[in-house]
Amino acid sequence: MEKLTLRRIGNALMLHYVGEITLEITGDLKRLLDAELEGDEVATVVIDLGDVSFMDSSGIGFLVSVNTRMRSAGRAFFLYRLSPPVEKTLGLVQLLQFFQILSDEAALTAACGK
Amino acid sequence: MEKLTLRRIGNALMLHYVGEITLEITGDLKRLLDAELEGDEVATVVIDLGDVSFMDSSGIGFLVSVNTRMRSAGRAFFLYRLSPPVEKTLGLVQLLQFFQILSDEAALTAACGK
Amino acid sequence: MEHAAVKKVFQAISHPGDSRKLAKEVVEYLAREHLADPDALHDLDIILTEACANVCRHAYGGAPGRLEVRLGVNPGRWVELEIVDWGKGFAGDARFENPGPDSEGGRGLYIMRMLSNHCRVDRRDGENVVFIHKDIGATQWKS
Amino acid sequence: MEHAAVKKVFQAISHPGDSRKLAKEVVEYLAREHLADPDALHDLDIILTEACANVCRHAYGGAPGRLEVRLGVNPGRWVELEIVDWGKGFAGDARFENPGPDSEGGRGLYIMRMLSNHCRVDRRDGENVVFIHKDIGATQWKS
Ligand SMILES: Nc1ncnc2c1ncn2[C@@H]1O[C@H](COP(=O)(O)OP(=O)(O)O)[C@@H](O)[C@H]1O
Ligand SMILES: Nc1ncnc2c1ncn2[C@@H]1O[C@H](COP(=O)(O)OP(=O)(O)O)[C@@H](O)[C@H]1O
Repeated sequence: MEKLTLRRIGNALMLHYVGEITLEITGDLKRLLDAELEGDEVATVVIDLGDVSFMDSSGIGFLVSVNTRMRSAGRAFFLYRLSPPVEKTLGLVQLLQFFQILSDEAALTAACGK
Repeated sequence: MEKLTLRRIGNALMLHYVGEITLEITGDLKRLLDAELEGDEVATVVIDLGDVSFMDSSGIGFLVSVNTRMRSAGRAFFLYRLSPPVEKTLGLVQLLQFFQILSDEAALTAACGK
Repeated sequence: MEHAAVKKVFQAISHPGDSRKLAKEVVEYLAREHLADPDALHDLDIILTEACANVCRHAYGGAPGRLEVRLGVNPGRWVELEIVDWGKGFAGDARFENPGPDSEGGRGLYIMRMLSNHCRVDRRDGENVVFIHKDIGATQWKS
Repeated sequence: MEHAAVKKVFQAISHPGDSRKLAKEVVEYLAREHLADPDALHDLDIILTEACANVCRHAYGGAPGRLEVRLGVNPGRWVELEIVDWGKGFAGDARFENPGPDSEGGRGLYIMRMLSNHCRVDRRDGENVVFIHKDIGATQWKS
């Protein structure tokens, strides 16, 4: 873990991570997000990937698991800002169309319902 | 929850919270920290209270519980930067001497073992 | 609250977030209409937050329930607060002492007592009342 | 690795952190000695990280164990990698296909195949080997 910031904006939870997302930390991230989602009424999760310097397939697995969890509960899940290495990894496995990606701050603000 | 940042510095986990620490979020904070401490080898926890605008007795309870947990596992727990309202609340219940408080960045750096 | 020139009642349901909101609402009213001193306001904020959190956690066995704050103000002299619930009521054991440093809880009533001049818990006609009287120096009021 | 002018072996124990570190060590060596192009280096970084993570997760039933990377370089032409463990070995079912978008895992071998020209898994003499051959254009090398 390098630096993780969780921020609440209305009913949205915004997760921002600075560093590499690999096997080393995906377990931690899953546990933290589970803890946070259990706590109260989070309607939307946004993960900011703009400062992720490297991501492997366990990072992809983490994103897919959050997506599944949120969708099956009728909630929203978005990615925000993809760093070039993240974009490359997601592109390789053809998931750039699968996730909902917020392209700019206006889209972010709209998604957070403010 | 307003804004929580978790940062790893060596074996130390630094928790920084911006906002009020009251009953509304102490449950969340406990769960998040439990999740993080379970994950791997955190030898030291530092909680930065410099941007806490208000703290009630459930916040005190949270700090005491982290202290007990870390101490009983032979690990270190420090507070860093007390905002005036936090200092007042901890002073009221005579806990300013009880916790180990890092007074400046040099002390913080030393506590994080770097 | 015999001599209060101003009386006002605030109500909420005791969810964790709403309890804190109710405390803030009362403090904001006081800041707007009566009190200038930030320390006095902060003291009242803590007292109210502790008392409302107690209703949230203890009065209705953890479930949400009715929560009321009755405010009395004698401008230039004092503020009185009654934090009221209709739940199970205080057991005989309401302690106003500071527990040991390792204790995770049990500091709420102690804090309310420390920040006020009188602090009392009562049960009357099905209402559980935490009564607070706080004298506030003449210079701490709005002019 | 018949024609490799440069051969080098890197070793670690397959903890999650150490597996990633081993991948980085190999990539840093290549960046220092051979390759200039950041995209080629990033591709090799992902390949190595995926293969080393697999050893960490699958080879020894989740427990740590020996992990080795054998590097062959034919400067100006290609890089070859063998990621080796001494664990339980690949079952017959090693898939190199991209799983459905909802699948949480199963993308590692697919990624390795996509980023290389040849990718193969072998078991020989108790060693489980992921073999990678990656051609690298003449302009992507250090001059
Ligand atoms: N509104 C209430 N209704 C019933 N019991 C209460 C109420 N407020 C407080 N109490 C009782 O008084 C005890 C002491 O309260 P307090 O000093 O605030 O500490 P804590 O709430 O942390 O235990 C509580 O544990 C609870 O048993
Ligand atoms: N080093 C290894 N030893 C044994 N089995 C392996 C090894 N690497 C991969 N495997 C097997 O191949 C499967 C596919 O691997 P991969 O495509 O990387 O996806 P994932 O590891 O996410 O399942 C794994 O689930 C595992 O059963």
